[in-house]
Order: sequence, then C-alpha cells, then structure tokens
Amino acid sequence: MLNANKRKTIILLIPVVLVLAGYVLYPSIATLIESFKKNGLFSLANYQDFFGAKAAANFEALWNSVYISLLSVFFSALIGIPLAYVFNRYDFPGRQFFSNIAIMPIVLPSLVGVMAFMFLYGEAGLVPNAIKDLFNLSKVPFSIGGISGILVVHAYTMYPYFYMTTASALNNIDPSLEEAAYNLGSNKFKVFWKVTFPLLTPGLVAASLLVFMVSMASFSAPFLLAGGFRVLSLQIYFSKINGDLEMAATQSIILSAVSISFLLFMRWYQNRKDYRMASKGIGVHRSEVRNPILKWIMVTIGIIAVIILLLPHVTLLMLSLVPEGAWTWQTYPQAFSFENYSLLFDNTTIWEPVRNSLIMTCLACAGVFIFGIITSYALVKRSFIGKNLLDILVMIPWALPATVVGMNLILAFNKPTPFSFGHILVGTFWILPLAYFVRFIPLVVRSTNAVLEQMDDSLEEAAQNLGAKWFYTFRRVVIPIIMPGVLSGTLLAFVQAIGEFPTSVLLYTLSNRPISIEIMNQLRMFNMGQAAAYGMIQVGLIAIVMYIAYRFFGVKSENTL
Amino acid sequence: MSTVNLSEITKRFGDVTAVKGLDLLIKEGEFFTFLGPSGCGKTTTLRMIAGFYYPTEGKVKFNDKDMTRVAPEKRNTGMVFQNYALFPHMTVFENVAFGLKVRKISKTEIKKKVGDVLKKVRLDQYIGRQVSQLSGGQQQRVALARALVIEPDILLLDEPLSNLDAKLREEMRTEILRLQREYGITTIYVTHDQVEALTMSDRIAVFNIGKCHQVGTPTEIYNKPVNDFVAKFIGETNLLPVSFKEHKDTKSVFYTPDMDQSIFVHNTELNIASYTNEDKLYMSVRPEAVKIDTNKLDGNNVFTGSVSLVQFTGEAVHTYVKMNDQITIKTTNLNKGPSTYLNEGTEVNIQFPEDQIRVIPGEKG
Amino acid sequence: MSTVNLSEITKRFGDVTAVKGLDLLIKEGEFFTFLGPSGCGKTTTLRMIAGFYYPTEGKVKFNDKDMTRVAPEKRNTGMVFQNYALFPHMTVFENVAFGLKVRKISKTEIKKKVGDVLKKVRLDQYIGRQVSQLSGGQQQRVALARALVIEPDILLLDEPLSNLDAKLREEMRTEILRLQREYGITTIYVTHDQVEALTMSDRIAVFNIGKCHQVGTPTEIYNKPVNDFVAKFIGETNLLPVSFKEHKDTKSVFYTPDMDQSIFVHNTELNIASYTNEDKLYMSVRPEAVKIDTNKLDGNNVFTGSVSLVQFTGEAVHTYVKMNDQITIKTTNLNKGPSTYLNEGTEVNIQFPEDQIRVIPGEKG
Amino acid sequence: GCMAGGSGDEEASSSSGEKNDLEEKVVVYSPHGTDILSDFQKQFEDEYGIKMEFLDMGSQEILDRVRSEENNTQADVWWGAPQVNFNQAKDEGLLQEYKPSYADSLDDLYHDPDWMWSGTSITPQVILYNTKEISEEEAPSDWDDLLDPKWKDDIIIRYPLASGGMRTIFSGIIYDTYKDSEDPKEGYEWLKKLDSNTKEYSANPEIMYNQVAKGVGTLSVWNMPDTVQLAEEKGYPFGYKIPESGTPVLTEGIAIIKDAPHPKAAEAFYEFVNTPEAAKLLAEEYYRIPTRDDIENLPAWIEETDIKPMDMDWELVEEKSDEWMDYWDNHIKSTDKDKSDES
Ligand SMILES: Nc1ncnc2c1ncn2[C@@H]1O[C@H](COP(=O)(O)OP(=O)(O)OP(=O)(O)O)[C@@H](O)[C@H]1O
Ligand SMILES: Nc1ncnc2c1ncn2[C@@H]1O[C@H](COP(=O)(O)OP(=O)(O)OP(=O)(O)O)[C@@H](O)[C@H]1O
Ligand SMILES: [Mg+2]
Ligand SMILES: [Mg+2]
Repeated sequence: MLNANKRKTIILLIPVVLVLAGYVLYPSIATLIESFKKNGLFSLANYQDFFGAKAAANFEALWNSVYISLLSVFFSALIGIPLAYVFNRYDFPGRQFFSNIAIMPIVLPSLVGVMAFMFLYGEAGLVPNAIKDLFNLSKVPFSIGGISGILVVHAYTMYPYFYMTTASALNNIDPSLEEAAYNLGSNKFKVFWKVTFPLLTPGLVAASLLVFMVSMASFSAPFLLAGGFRVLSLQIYFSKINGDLEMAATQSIILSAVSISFLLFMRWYQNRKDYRMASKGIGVHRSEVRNPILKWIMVTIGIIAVIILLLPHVTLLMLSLVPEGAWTWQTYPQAFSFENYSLLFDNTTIWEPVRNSLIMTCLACAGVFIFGIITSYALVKRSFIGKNLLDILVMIPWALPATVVGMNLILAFNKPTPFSFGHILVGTFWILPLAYFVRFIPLVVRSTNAVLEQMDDSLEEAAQNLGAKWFYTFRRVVIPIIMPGVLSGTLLAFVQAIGEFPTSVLLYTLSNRPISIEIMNQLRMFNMGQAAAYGMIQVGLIAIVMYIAYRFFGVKSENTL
Repeated sequence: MSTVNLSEITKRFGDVTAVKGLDLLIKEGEFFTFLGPSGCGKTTTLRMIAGFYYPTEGKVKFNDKDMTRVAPEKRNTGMVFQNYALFPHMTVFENVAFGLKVRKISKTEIKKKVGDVLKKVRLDQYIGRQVSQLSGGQQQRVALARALVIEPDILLLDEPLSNLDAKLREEMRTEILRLQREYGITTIYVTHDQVEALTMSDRIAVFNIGKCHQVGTPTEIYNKPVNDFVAKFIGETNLLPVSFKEHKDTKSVFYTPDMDQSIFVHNTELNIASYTNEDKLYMSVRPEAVKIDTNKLDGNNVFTGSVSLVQFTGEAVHTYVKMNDQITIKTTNLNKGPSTYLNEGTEVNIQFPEDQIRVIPGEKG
Repeated sequence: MSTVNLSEITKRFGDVTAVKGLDLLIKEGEFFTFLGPSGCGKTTTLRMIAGFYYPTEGKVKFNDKDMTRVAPEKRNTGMVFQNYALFPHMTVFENVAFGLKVRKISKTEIKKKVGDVLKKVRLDQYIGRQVSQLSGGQQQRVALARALVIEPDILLLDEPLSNLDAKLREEMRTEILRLQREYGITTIYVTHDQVEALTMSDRIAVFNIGKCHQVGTPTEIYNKPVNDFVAKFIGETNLLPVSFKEHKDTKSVFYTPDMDQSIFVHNTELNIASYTNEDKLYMSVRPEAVKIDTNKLDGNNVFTGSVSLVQFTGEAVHTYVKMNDQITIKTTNLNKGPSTYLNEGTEVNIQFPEDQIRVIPGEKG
Repeated sequence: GCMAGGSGDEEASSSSGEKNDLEEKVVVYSPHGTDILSDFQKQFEDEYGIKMEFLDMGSQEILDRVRSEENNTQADVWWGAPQVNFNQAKDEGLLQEYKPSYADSLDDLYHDPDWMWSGTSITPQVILYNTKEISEEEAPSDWDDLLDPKWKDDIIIRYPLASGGMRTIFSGIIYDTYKDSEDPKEGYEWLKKLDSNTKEYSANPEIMYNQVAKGVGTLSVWNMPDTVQLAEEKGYPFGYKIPESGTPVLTEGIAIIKDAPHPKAAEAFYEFVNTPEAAKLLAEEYYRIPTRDDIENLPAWIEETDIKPMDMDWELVEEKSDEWMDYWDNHIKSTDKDKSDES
C-alpha cells in the first residue's frame, strides 16, 4: 500500500513530468533522431563522422569548449563569490546600492554587450588607448581578444549566476555556525574555506552548472571575439550554415552529453554531504562588524567594483549618444547628441517590441516561477525513482545551445500536438513565451534547489503536525523560506528573457517581435548608435523591473532570517 | 482523545536499528512519559506516532484505527520538536497562530487564543517579535505554545522544557497538566528530568537502546524497578552484586561478595523482584534510604566507612561513604543547614534498612 | 587560564536591553555559573565574552587585557552553543577535529585526541556519522566534545547538558570538572539545572532581567539569599511577607499577617539578611527544613494544617500542607518507601525551625 | 563588361498583375532593413492597394525559417540573399519557380537556370582600405598585392566560414587556378600567404569596420555597395579598389516561396521590386547595383566603375567550396589569429 508520502510525491510529479515530457523531452527527441539520420536514413554515420573523419576539428572544438567552460566557471566564481560575500555579510555605507549594481552585467544585451567590450578593451578600445595616451606608451598596454577575450566576457556576464545563488544561500546560513568556527580559533579565511564555502555548496553547484552550460553553448563571445577559434557551439552553427543539419544535431547531442555529465558529476559531489542546517532553534543574530578600516576597505571595493561593472554600460550609453560618423576612426568619440534617440522615437512603433518583450517575459516568468518551485521541491525534498533523469530533463534546455532549443520547438510544434492542445504553435504569439519558459526553467530550478537543500525538514513537519495540508504548508512555510532563491532565479530568467536573441530570432512573428530582434536589425543596418540606444532602453527597462522586484519582494525576503 | 497503540514497531535507518519490536498501549487521556538514555529511540518513536517516519515494521493505531500510513496532517497530533522547528520567517504570533489558521478559526478567536496561550507561557510581551530575536528558552516556549494552542487529540512533547529554568519549568508543567486534564488530551512526554517524569506522569516507559524495559506508574518504576538498568537509570541508587543464600523467617538472606557480608532483606514482592535462576542478582538501595550516623546503629546490614565527599545539591546533601577500595556508598539527607554537613574523613556507620532494599536481576540481552 | 573581568557591560538590541550595567570578576581557573530565568541575558553575556557581540557599553577584559573589540578567533575561548551550531557538512570526527586542525596539530595527534574526547562523551562508535543522523542528545555531546578538545583558556558552556539524561549528565559533569581542574580552565557555565549549578560551581551569579542580584558560593546562595528573588529562584522555598516586631534575647520576632502569628528567628547573620527600613520583608523557609508531623510538635513557629497534595519526585516526597485559604506550605521529606507517604486530607503539625528561617528584603527595582 | 548603361526597353511591368485577383496581403522576408522595406511597403501598398507585411532578418535566418516553416508556410516572397542561399533553398525544394516579365533584361549570370530565383542587384567584392592610413596610390590594386609582406598584420577580414562573401572570394581565388590544373594546391598556397598577412578574422561586419576604421588593421576585402554606403553615409574613412584581374560578383536575388499562401500577391511584389524605377531608387538611395541591364542614369559610382567579374563556374564552386573551406579551416588558418596568447 502506498503511504501518504508516496501519494503526495506522485501527485506532485504528474504535472512536472507532463510539462517536461511535452515541452522538453518530446522536442529534444527530434534532435536525437535527427542525429541518427543521414540523407533521410537511419544510421550511425554522423557519429562515425564526428569521431572519425572530422574528429580532429571536433575534438579540438570539444576540448576548447570544455576547458573554456571550466575556466569560465572558475573565473565567474572568483568574482561572484567574494562579491556576494562582501555585499551580504558586511554592513557599510552604500551596500544596498552596490549589491543592486552587482547583477547589472546580465542586463547587457548579448551582442551589443560584446561590442561594447570591444569598444572598451579591444586594441582600439577606450581603456587601453586612454592608458596609452596617458603614459605616452608606444603601444597599447593590453587588449582583449581570443581566448582571453572570451574569458573576460564570460566572467563578466556569468558571474551574476554565482553572485545571485551565493547571496541567497548565504542568507540562509545559520550565523552561529561561523561563530562556532571563529570560536574554535579559525581566522576569517579558514572560516570561509572550511565552513561558509562548503555550506554554500548547493548554491555553488547550481551556479557552476548554469555557468558551465551557458559557456558550453555560448555563442556571441567566441564568435565575435575569437573568430577562428574552434568551439563546439560555433561548430554547430557552421554545420547548420553549411546545411548539414544532421551533423549539427550530432554535435548538439555531444555537447549536451558533456553538459549532462558535468551535471551528474556535480550532483554526485553535492550528495556526498548534508547541508541542512538542522541545528537547534534558530540562528539568533547577524554578525556585527565595527572595524572602521574594514568598513572603508569594503566601500572602496564596492566603488571599484561598481565602476568596472558599469563601464560596459557606460560605453553602451556613449555609443547611443554618439551621432553617426563621430566615432568611427577616432579613438575617442567626437560629439554627443540625442540624434539616435530622436531617430528611434520618430518611429511610432518603437514601443511595440518593448511591450511584446515585457508581456512575453512576464508570461514566461510566471510559468517558470511556479513550475520551477514545484520541480525543485520534488527534486530536493522527495525521493522517487528516476530523480537523476528528471534532473537531466530539467537541465536539457540549458545544456543545448539556444538555437537548437529553438529548432526543437519548431520541429515539435509546427504540427498539431496534444501538448499544444491540437494547435500549430509555430507562427503564433504563444511559441515565444513557451520558448522562454522552456529555456529558463533551469534557472529557477537550480537557484531554488540551492536554498531548499539548506532548509531543515522539520519545519515542514511542524506545519503538517499543526494540521496544515501539504499545499498550505508549501505556501506558507516552504515558499517564504526559499523565496530569496526563487526570486533570484526568476529575476535571472526575467533579465535573460527580455534580451533573449537566439531562439527569438527563429520563432518570432510579426505580432510578437521582441527587443533583441530590433537591436539586431539596427546592427545589420550598421546603425550602431541606434542599436545602442535600443540597448539602453532594454537596460533601463530591466533596471526598473529590478527596482520594483526589490521594492516589493526584496523587503519580504529579507525577513526570512 | 485517543488511545495510542504501537504494536511490534521496528525502525531501521540503514543498518542502525533505532527502535526494536516496541509494544505499547497508551490509554485515553493518559500522561505517558518516555524515559531513556540519549539515543535510545525516543524521538524516533514520537516521530512515528506523529507520522514523519513510517515504521520499518509494525503498526501504529489510534483508537483501533490503523494510522501507520496516514499523513501527518490528518493525525491531529500536536508536537513540540526537540529542535523547536519554529518558522523563521514568522513572528511569535504567526508561529502560534499557524495551527489555528489552518483550522479556519475566525481572526478574533485566533487573536484571543494566541494571546491566552502566550500569557500562559509568559511570552505575551514578545507577541510581535521575530522568533530569531528570542532567547533559547523563549523559543522553546513558543514551540510549546504552538502545540498547545490547537488542543490536539494527542500531544507529543519532546523535551519541551529542557531549556527553561526550574521555576518556569514548574509553571509550565502545571500548565501542561492542567490543559491535559481539562481536555483529556492523551500526552506522550519525553524528558530527561526525572523529577519531571516522576511528578507528572500517569505512567512511564523506560527505554534502552530501542527496547522498552519497564512500563509502570512513577512509584512502581522508582520503588520496584524490574532490573538493574531501570534501578540505575531512574534516580540514584547503590547497586551491589549479590547472591542468594537462604530464607529466614520473613526475610531472605543474600551474600555480597564486595563487602563480604550477609544482607537481610524483607521477603516481600516490594523488596525482591521476580528473577530466574540464570539471572545475575543485584541489591539496590536508594541513597535516601541509607541511614547514616556517627553513632553506633542497631540491627542488620550495618557497615562502617569514612566520608569521602559531601555534595550539596540545594534541598539535599549527598554524603559519599567509602566502605573499602572498591565500594563507595552514596547517601542522601535533607539539607538542614551547613552545621549539619559531615566533614570528609569522618568515620560513620551506615545501615541499609531491610525493608528498603530491593533485589533485582541484571538486564537481559 | 585567564581571569575574566566584565565592567559595566550593557547590551542593547534596538530598544531591548538584554544586559544592564553588569560588573563581574571571574577568577582564574574558577568554575563560575550563570543562573537566571529564561531571557535574562545569560547567552548574551557569554556571547560578549566570546566576542560575537560587542557590548553597547562597558569593557571585557581577560587578565587585565582589554578584549572588548578583539576578534573572536583571537580569544581562545571554547564555547558550547545553546543551539549546538554543529557543522552540518561534516562528520562527527570532522566537527570535533575542526579546532585542532586550525591549531596545526599533527594528524595522528588529532586522531588520538578526538578519539579520546569522543570516548569521554560516549560517542566513540558514532565517529564517522553525519551529524544530522544523531539524536538530540548525541548532537549536544558532539558540541561539548568540540569545545573541550581544544583545551581553551576559557570555557563557555551554554546549557551544554540540557538534553542529556540524568546518568549521562552526571558523567559529563564529572568529565567537565576533571578537565577544568586538570588544566585550570576558567569556566563559565549556564544551566537551568539547579542541582548542576549547586554541585559543580565554585561560585554562582544569579541574574534577573539583565541584572546580577547575587554572586556567591553555592551554599551562600542557597542558604543566605540576599533577597526574595534569589530565594525563590534557587531551590524551592516557602515565602511569607513579614514585618519586624521586636528583639528577644538571641532571637528576633517577626509578625506574619498571612497567618496572623509571630515568627521567632535566630538573630544571626545566617538567618537575617541585611535590609533597610524601606524594604518589604519576607521570611523564607526551605521545604526540607520544615518539620512535619502528625503528632504534636514542641517549640516556636508551630502551625497546623491539612495535607493537600503529596508529590513523589524519586528520592524525595513533597507534601503540601494547606494552612488557610491563601497559604499552602510545601514540605520535603526523603522517600522512605510508599508506606511513609501521608494521605491527602490528614491533619498535620508543621514547624519552621528558628535556626532555618531566613528573613530577606524584597527585590529592588 | 559593365553593369551600367545599356538602353532599356521602357516596358512598364509595374501593373502587370490584375489587381483584383490579388490576395489581401503579401508577406515578405528580407534582410534589406527597415529603411528600404518601409519605403517599398508604402509604394507597394499605394500602388496595389493590398497590405504588405515584412519580417526583417538576416539571410541565413531567413533560410532557417523558411526551412522550419516548410509544413506551414508563412511567407510569400524571399527578397534578398546571396545566390548561395537561394541555391541551398532550391536544393531543399523550398522555392517556387517564377519567371518575371523582365526576364530578358537579365544576364544568365543573374538568375537561376530554372527560374527558382532571379537576381535583383549585384555585389562585387573589392579591396577596402583605410583612407586615413593609406593613400590611394599606396593601396593594393589587385588580389596578389595583398600578399606583399609590407601588409603583414594589416589585413582584417571576415571569418570565411561565417561570411558568404568571404567564402566566395576564397573560392574564386582557388578556382582561378583550379579551373586549369584541377588542383586547388596553388590556391591554397595563395591563401596561406594571405593568412600570414592577416591580423585577425572578424566574426561580424561591425567589428571588421570598427577595427579597420580605428587602424587596428588597414586593409580588408568587402563588398562594394556596403563600402560606399559606409563611407558616404556614416563617415567611415573607407576607400576601395576594384581588383584589376577581376573579382567575384555575388548576386542578390528574390524568390517566391513554395506553397506561398498569397501566390498572386507574391508575383506582384516580385515584379514590383525590380521595375526600372525601383532599381534606380535602390541604386541611388541604397547603393545597390541593379542586375537589369536596361536602367539608365545610374549614380556616378556605378557608372564610373569598371567591374570585371571573375569568370566562375558557380556550380562547381558551390560543389567544391565545402571541401576547400574545410581544408582552409584545418590546414591553412593559423590558430594564433585567434589571439589566444594575448591579454
Ligand atoms: N537579536 C536580538 N534582538 C532583539 N532581542 C534579542 C536578541 N537576542 C536576544 N534578545 C533578547 O534579549 C534577552 C536576553 O536574551 P538571552 O539570549 O541572553 O537570554 P538567556 O538568558 O540566554 O535566556 P535562555 O535561558 O532562555 O536561553 C531576551 O529577552 C531576548 O529576547
Ligand atoms: N536519520 C538517521 N539516520 C541514521 N541514524 C539515525 C537517524 N536518526 C536517528 N538515528 C539514530 O537512531 C538512534 C535513536 O535516535 P533518537 O533521535 O530516537 O534518540 P533519542 O532517544 O531521541 O535521543 P536523545 O535523548 O539524545 O534525543 C540514535 O542512535 C541515532 O543516532
Ligand atoms: Mg531525541
Ligand atoms: Mg540562552
């Protein structure tokens, strides 16, 4: 006989499995099948090609992808964790402001963002040339490009994953654990390494997974910064451009396989230990810091970080303010005006993409918010057979390159299916919100997992014991406690969805063209300035949403400790 | 109001067996206490009753209804968790009101009830605080209030007063008892405080490593322990191995090798526990039963020794008397002021009164 | 080995004052206990000594060295947290070894030391377990072992034994005391168990709501409380308001309005605390000092009443005697077996021995 | 040969379609940008009285999209893409045959033999140089001049695997010797030398413009219309040289998509965008060189330039180019061009 617990697990799993099967598994199978086709026939030829004829290039690409991804994880962690620690653990003037700025990098629209980087740090970029002119050097002292460029851009744009998950996990750590470590004589460094850091493991695992997979599938940065450098995501692109769809599918499958192996490895690593803060009672307090020197060191770190973090945005702003022709061969822009903006605003339909993006993003975010919480809860707090499989399914939309996800959706929904309630979704408004939803499920699930792993089970038990039904318990006890994690995931999803390009470009229609497409079109018409101005609109939009989120949810989530 | 019936309950965690073949019937409205050393499976048993663990084997029944696999929220038990399990994101009020809200009680009623119970646990002025800003004892009282306020059928209290001072603890005990009697709530109580167990309970079960040794009323357990584990575990006792020598009138005579002397014991059910021939035998005599005097004492079972330690515990004074190299006997007397304390080294006579010795078998298994 | 000197310590949380103008000097190698009701500021004080809170006002000194703003890790204190604060990602071994690793002790040495201390807290067979798989009491012992193993200068124990059974608790007490004496570790102990406080401590400080009322040895505190709060808080007592009437030879005579009778008290420093004219006066007599007899009693301070409740606590039996509608006197006798218990309703005589009454002023402020 | 001049027959083709039979709208996929498209939208709607809707996206994306919409066709006309893309689409059976009324004025070079697509404009590839750094005399005037060691680290070109234009140039150079020797080896040698002069392969045009404009490199090869437009409209310091020995000329085309939902309207639009007026407008305003040889009074930069199209067998080139590019990618491209050792 099934006990009550098992029954609940099953009820919980039904919607999760249905959604994942319908919108993730079913479309992905198309890719898998495609990879086993050659000229319409079933064969292993593509894999033979991959590992045989084209092995040299493919392996080089695979290896490059893997090591760039690992380095990206490393560097993102190197920036994100300390920043999260400093901004969340110390109270100093401006802390709140700094910590809001800290996630600005994801706000940067991907393509123009990378361009901004080139304008900033490239060989002809502002920073190297300013230094050169300042010190009268004969050559620029440094410039980014190639692998270093990829890594800089990756670290910059991906560290927020670490920042966000670390920040929410940090707030869930019982401070008395760190105090105990201090009390036993460890210095700050030791306490961090031996206690805080390991307790952050769920959060770090989440972030590592996200970063590893995004950089595996990362496209703009390697494409723009290291043209000839072979990575798997570019190989897929080129295969596709050359019309070799089967090879592209095969390469996608290999890429996902690598990402999924990484996922399994991380899961294993995390499951070796227990991170539930089950100490008695509740951590009573926040550590106090009253060292004035320390305080000002923190403020300085904060200010420097903010400057570095915002430079690309400033560059973007500058680009948007430079009229045509005033910053082509010149090292520094020659004139500023609002020409680009007035050109943009002359167009009466300017706000349409903005509205579309907002609506679709909100829809998708509402979806991932709810679905993410349920899935994550099932994954962390319930035991059932096939958990690993479910976890893999959840991560697939993230492990596959965005274009492939888009292709999958097209193949799956350009005919009526039960999952689309008998409609053709391709070519309709709904396909894009659905794509965003599918793409960003992993963000919410991962960041929610991180905080759920830390939650003591007895809280839920207490609520049930008081007679609360499962759903009530979930709503009133579990959700408020994990809110910081859920929100940070949803916020990440929101920010990304607003600027999403690679799947949008495949799926948008007249009625739902999003901002990123508009930016891309401006770029294609060589209107760098107007593209940048559009980018600034996007940045502003996200900034507003983040402010609102902070106002209405941030305050509440502070209460969880 | 329910009976709780555990039959042949076993709970294993991997290869650890926390509870082993436990059989218990707790009556309706009874105040039942689990006593036992740390790690013997008390919490595990409570959790099976509350429904958080499913027994590996055996059945949990409330009033003959099989509850073994029923969800916790359908059991109407109120539990105070050993680690409190307060909701960190709620205030004191919200924590306590949680169970009432679930029961769809009106706002005003909730306010009233929460106010009342918080007054009872002396926390009324903390009603609006975040629970993380409370001291350990205050948190424990919130946990207690939260379980009491819903007036459950079965109250499961896992060391609910361990972090309270003696005064408050007594007040809380009275409060729990009052509630329990008033509503006839079947209560299962885990405590390490023996005074608490002995004063509050209708019946007590004494556990050791997953097994129940004795179930009985407080006086039964204290005065008529069934074996040496129970005697040792409940209260203080002086335990000496003995062997049976002979029957003499209304007395039995035992021989104690450690003191090389005969011990006379009244031959009643109170003084001699049932035992079989294979059992190792012990005599147990409570420190407070031992007579101690600097003057000569009349009668049987008199020994001499010297005071090795005098320990002050408030109402009582423990005097440890060293009989020989192996044996020190503990005696307890009421505190009648410093002038009455014996000095260390004093030669004293002690006597084990014949009617207050209990002969018991050694623990089995 | 350090003295700990708190001078004029005040700690406020927002508008809550947890500790108010506390002055204390704890001597080198002393075993010092904080006693006080829940929420009175004990943990807060310990945390200031350990360095987790900075006092809002006042100074913390170790051996005349100002430590008020020194980082916790530089203080070499060992603390058992009220909530244990075990590292959930480490096994029992790793938790206990943590402090040793920090001190760069060799691997083999660590193994040995951890093994030793775990044996002392009876957890050697759990050495490889994750802490979340331990029972409450087992966790508490890990916390204790972790603090003991580093042999710190100052040991801060916040209710370290509250979740252990009496037997184990006694063993742990002995262990702590042994360690403390052996290495001369200055120890500050918070407990709610009065027997623990009274038997272990060199000196005790009695707190109430952020203020320290009395500091003294256990017998001083118990036998010579300075005011009614201390008398009531430490041990049981019968407290009656009285007013001074006259001096008579070596005795003082007080009048108790509740019983409308004179009370004779030896006029010694032990029996009459210092007080001023404005103070309200109380007489305190401990239950174990009260003589109770069904027969007539000779001498002063004899009253009659009827038994209203007999409570069994193991070694002792409490008999509550109702004197009149307001007053019930509690008496304690050793448990000499069921036959000696009085029946409820029995008419009895009780006597407050003249030399065992203490007259004390009411608590100020 | 030259694009310019030639007397055209004034056969007006604009209203060839019977307006009444047209569907209510036409849907166009095009990479030409909103400026051109809005302009044509307005004129088309004015003239035919039916709606024109357009989606503005890159040519590769159009191909992807048309492919993915095969079962559920959304678009009628695909306007603008290099012939390579059209050929690919044709091979996959995505296009609909249509022979426009002005077929006669198109050179055979500029349409599909089966009329699956036809050319609207041509884009000759030229050598682009930075006028701030290099004077007109100094600038290399033929492909072989690019190999001069003095240009070491001055050349910045698009990554050929990502750029159709670059690919065509490379193929053209290989084909130049291949057509006689049947062996690409000589071409490979040439590319190897070019590679050693190349500083950087840029992934997208904007970056290439920026790098050349700012003097990170000074030379590139690019298509003529874009170069002119950048120099004249956006103020880039770009000049160009048309290689004397001949240059690959790409054809930008138009096609009707198979199973187009509005076939009649599609044909109308097909005709409309290549009327002489339209072609002239495109040339004057948007720097597009028309394929039709019957258009007069073209702007000076078209009239005056003398373009020698490289003689190419497009079919062969398309067939072989994958192999050649593969070879280039694996054996010629020096990996240090990805600048991995810097920073
Ligand atoms: N972070 C805080 N914010 C506000 N008030 C607090 C905070 N921490 C403690 N207090 C209050 O300060 C007072 C003293 O708390 P403390 O923890 O020192 O008590 P305690 O003597 O250890 O009590 P217990 O025996 O119950 O553990 C309590 O009333 C408590 O509510
Ligand atoms: N999740 C678990 N996994 C493995 N062993 C466990 C687990 N939970 C408890 N145990 C073990 O089961 C035994 C009984 O645990 P339980 O918590 O019931 O003890 P307890 O009687 O409540 O003790 P205490 O008085 O110390 O709280 C202990 O030895 C404990 O280590
Ligand atoms: Mg327990
Ligand atoms: Mg405390």
